[in-house]
Amino acid sequence: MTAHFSQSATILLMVAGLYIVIARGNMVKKLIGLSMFQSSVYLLYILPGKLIGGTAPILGAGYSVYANPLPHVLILTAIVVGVATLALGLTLVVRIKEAFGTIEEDEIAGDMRSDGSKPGRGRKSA
Amino acid sequence: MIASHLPVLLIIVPLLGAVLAALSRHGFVAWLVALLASAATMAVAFALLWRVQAEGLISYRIGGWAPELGIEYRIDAVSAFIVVLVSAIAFLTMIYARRSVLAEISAERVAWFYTMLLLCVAGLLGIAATGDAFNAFVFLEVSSLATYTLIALGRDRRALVAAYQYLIVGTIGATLYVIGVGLIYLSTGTLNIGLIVERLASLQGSRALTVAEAFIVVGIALKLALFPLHAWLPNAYAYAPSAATVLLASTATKVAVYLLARYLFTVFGGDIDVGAIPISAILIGLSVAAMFIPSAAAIFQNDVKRILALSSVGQIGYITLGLALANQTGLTGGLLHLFNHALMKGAAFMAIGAVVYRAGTARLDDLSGIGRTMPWTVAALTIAGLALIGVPGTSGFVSKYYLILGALEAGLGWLAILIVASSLLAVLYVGRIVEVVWFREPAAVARECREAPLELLLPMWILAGATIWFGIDAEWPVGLAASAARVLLGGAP
Amino acid sequence: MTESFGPLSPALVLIVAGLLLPLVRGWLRNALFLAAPVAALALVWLLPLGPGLVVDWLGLGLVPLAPDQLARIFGTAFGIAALAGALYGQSQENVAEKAAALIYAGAAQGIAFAGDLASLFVFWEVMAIGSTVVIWSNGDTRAGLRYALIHVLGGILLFAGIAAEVSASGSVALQAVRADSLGRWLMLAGILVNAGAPPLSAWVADAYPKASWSGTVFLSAFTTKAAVLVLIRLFPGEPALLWFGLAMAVYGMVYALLEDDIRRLLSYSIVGQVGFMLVAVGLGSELALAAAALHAFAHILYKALLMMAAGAILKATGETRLSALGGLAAAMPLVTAAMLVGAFSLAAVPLTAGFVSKSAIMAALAADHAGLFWFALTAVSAGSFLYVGLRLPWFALFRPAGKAPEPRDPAWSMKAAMALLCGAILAIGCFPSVLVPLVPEISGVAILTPDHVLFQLQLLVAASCIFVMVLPLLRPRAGSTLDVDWLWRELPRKVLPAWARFTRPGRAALAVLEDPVRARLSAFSRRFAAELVNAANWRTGQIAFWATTLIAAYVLIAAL
Amino acid sequence: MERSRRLALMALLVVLALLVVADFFVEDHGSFWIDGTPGFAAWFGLVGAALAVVLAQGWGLLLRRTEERADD
Repeated sequence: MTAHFSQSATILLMVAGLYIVIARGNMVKKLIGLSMFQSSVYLLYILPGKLIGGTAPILGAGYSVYANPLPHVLILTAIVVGVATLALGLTLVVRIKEAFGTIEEDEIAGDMRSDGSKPGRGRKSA
Repeated sequence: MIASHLPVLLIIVPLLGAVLAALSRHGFVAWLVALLASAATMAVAFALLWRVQAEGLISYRIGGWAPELGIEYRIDAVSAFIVVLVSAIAFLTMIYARRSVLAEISAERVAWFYTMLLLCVAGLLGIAATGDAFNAFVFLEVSSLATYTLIALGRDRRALVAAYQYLIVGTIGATLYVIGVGLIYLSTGTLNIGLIVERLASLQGSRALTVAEAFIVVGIALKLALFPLHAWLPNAYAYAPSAATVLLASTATKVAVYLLARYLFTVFGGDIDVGAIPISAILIGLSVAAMFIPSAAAIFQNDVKRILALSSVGQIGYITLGLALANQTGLTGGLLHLFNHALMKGAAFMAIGAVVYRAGTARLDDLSGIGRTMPWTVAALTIAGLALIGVPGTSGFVSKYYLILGALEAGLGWLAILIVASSLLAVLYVGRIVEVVWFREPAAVARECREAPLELLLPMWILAGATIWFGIDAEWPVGLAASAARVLLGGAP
Repeated sequence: MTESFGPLSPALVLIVAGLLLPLVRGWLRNALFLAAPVAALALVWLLPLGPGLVVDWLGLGLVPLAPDQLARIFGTAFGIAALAGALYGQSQENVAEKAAALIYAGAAQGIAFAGDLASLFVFWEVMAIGSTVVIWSNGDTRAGLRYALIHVLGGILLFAGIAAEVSASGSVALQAVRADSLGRWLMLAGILVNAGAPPLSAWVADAYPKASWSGTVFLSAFTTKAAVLVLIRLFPGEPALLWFGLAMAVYGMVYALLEDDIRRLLSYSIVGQVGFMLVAVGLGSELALAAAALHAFAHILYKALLMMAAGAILKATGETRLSALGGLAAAMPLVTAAMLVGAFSLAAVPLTAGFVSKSAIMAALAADHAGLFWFALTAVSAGSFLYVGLRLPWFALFRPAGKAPEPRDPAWSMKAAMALLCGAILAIGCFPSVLVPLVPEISGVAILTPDHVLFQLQLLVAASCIFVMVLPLLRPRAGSTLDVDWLWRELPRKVLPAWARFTRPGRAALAVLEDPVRARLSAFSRRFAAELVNAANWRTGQIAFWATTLIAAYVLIAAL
Repeated sequence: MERSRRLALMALLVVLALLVVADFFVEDHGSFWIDGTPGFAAWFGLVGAALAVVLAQGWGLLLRRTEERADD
């Protein structure tokens, strides 16, 4: 268990985040779950780059063992993407709250259904 | 000099256009910038296609870094095919967008709309052009973030929910993809697709690789709305602004299909069953389900945009079926349908957008007899509908013909019959639309309408005309699709 | 010479004219409506016979225009029908119907001239679309949709058959074959659907009377006869056709004898007459095939004429039910004459076109010693005279009862069209030798010989005796006769409630036993139905759940 | 049977009889063993038409209904 501690943490974050997205109806909670899910990816990339006894990736004499810098760069990008997604998602939730008066997906579902299907029976909505 | 930088120009031009459009803050200026940028992008794309056809694979190293460290753009017959399709549709969308957007989006947001449209195009082109797995993820997210915004700009408040839903689902999809890429990176130590292919050869049977494939395939399947992961799509397309719907329906899922094809064929090898997993069997099953179930649901809808959106899910089924068949003819059919479907759905959504522009509604009940007052618009919609059915003389027939040949070639006669039988459903949902708009007595809404303005009709009829043209003279798209299929199956570009 | 006409086929002329028709207005529209069939008919004769031009399309050698003798026979018949129909329909206001009618006629020409399976299929589908729009434009949606679905089904069967045939033989050539493999059976089935063969013959009488007074004229001419043409090309001498044909002949006669509505009666009689043609195709000798083509030719003329007369009655009285009509002869003498010529031709009265073609079929049957079919079809002929030559004119035109409408002459164009067809039918009937250049095979057939004429007259007079004898039995009654289409038009409506009633006691018993399971199942099915109507209005979590499930399944399978 | 109908029937039967008589004076070219005999078409027509009526009436008794089709 301890040997694969980092992997276990990664998987735990991944599964917990996904579970929140699936099970929670509250839109903000969903976004939090989504963020956790994304964080697991950061761990997945960065952890294997760390070498025991390695240093920061500085070019210079005497340093032969150093952490791989590439994952850090990649994950910086991924974090930016994640933050942007979260920001956009929260903005949308604010607008949804304004438009529907709620951020519970179940309560909005009825409104999404309107206008459906059977010709002539659709009901107008905003 | 410029010629050697074409691959990167493909992305820089729309990106730069997006910045300019955002800075302009003025609707018309932003539109002009978007139009010029997309025209230039299209020119670049055609130049690339021409060079690829002449010289084969084009490799471009960003900043001159070696592929091990930097990002490489690789344009081969497959990417060129997609790039040309996306940029051409984007250009037509820009022509279409001006009037449509003025009617649907409040003035102060118009500039942002074009910014997002260009960002979306840049992202989509980037996915097709890049040869770097992680870079593809970044572009995927660039286009997705722009798409969420575009959808949320729709007039209906339900557009917000549709955008939110797509944001969650799209992010999960992209994250699953990047997890898969991470696993590959851990196994091979590189993100360059060319190098991955080289190094994977020695890693056959690795369990990490199998899991990576699972994550990548499912992640992309979410983005391309493969049944049963399609549920975000209908509402997103139905409530987005018309111009955005045109672009998304014609290009977004298509680029995701490209990405899937890249991984299935180029990365994981021509034999798409890896390990014990019968990917092709799963994909065929899901494709067939997509051909039938969402198409059946489309029959019961009352909003024309939703009918067309659900039909898109069905049509994607034909495309993925082509991938799953994994033989030259079937794959050609799939890619050809990708191309043809972009044209016909573009025309259909442009037509219904024009109807919304004049009539203010896309509800079928309200559109009785609108063919009398908007004959050209509704005629384009009808042509697109006939192509969706696969009527001979339209492009839809040619692609279905190749798919059927592919299925027969693979020895799956029953599949060939299912392909044809699923057209029955298209007959029903297209027939319902055609019957209402042409043969019913005009309702109040229809009587007050006039024909759509030329700016909307022109791009719509270019696409509708192409649908007919490529149904009769199919040489060019078939040639493109066939050479792309050859490249995917491991042949020379 | 073919090259000099290039792609200018009769089909193309008509289809392009049909597409252009909505764009022009006023007298120009009517002129185009009339000029296109004339041009097409002229092209049918100007195109020199011979192998057509091969067009390479995606590696298939297509021959969209291959004029041969058979194409010329059917092209002429289709051309005359289109011309007469266009003349007749001049006063029709509905432009959608007119445009669709031209496209429909063009597709029929395309089928006649198609030199390969692929072009044949293309025109086949265009024909289905054109005819559907003709029906639709009169406003009956449900009937139009039923018609469309039947033809899509036929198209699918044909397409599947062609695909199998092409993948087996690697060529799209049109060649005579036997139904000896699955693919060929599928092809045959697809064609038979269009021919109105059982079990799917009900669509003819269901759909055709739903078209407008002018639309039915076009419908009566093309679809079924085009199917006959394709059968002649693909399945000459196919034994199964003999039995299909006989069944259709009997079916058409029985249903026509019972039918009340004139246009439905005539639709049933289409099936019956196509049955005669199918028997001849099934025989397969050179004479029989020529006779089938000739009968199709004659049938197109007289059935169009009958439909015109029926349309004129419909237009004048708003009614086509025999039980509500009567005594029209005095009010509409011209229509009466037209109906009699058409009816007598159908019944093969000497000096009409129908007599020539039916004599040819009978001669072919005799030459092949197909005694059973000869006697059966002779009896059916007598029965056919009963419904079309006696029952129809008597109850609609001559019997004193019924509401006699104001004498209202049909428009000049309608009269001209009927006169044109009457003239053609009588001319062919009086001078059968004019057909010899078109159908050389019939030169040896005895037609207007004394014994033959006498034979036919005896048959007809004998049938008349029976008619007078059992007249009350044949009195038209309002109503309908059950047909196979009951299966998809009414059965579902009846079975569902009955099934619910039938299973109620069982369900109650089961409910006690396995209530929770059943409740969950029914909840599932209800949710599934709602899902379809409300498709894709899923919660976000559901989609995420499905994605997770897919990955899990995938990884699980991989781990095993 | 009302009078006019009876008269018509008589007339038709007379015509039929005359036709049968005429049949004896022309040369018949029968193709099967019976159809060349004089008067064959007359009796075969009677039987055939009667059979057709019987068949149609029987079929009508079974499947003819007085109401119009549900959605006609």
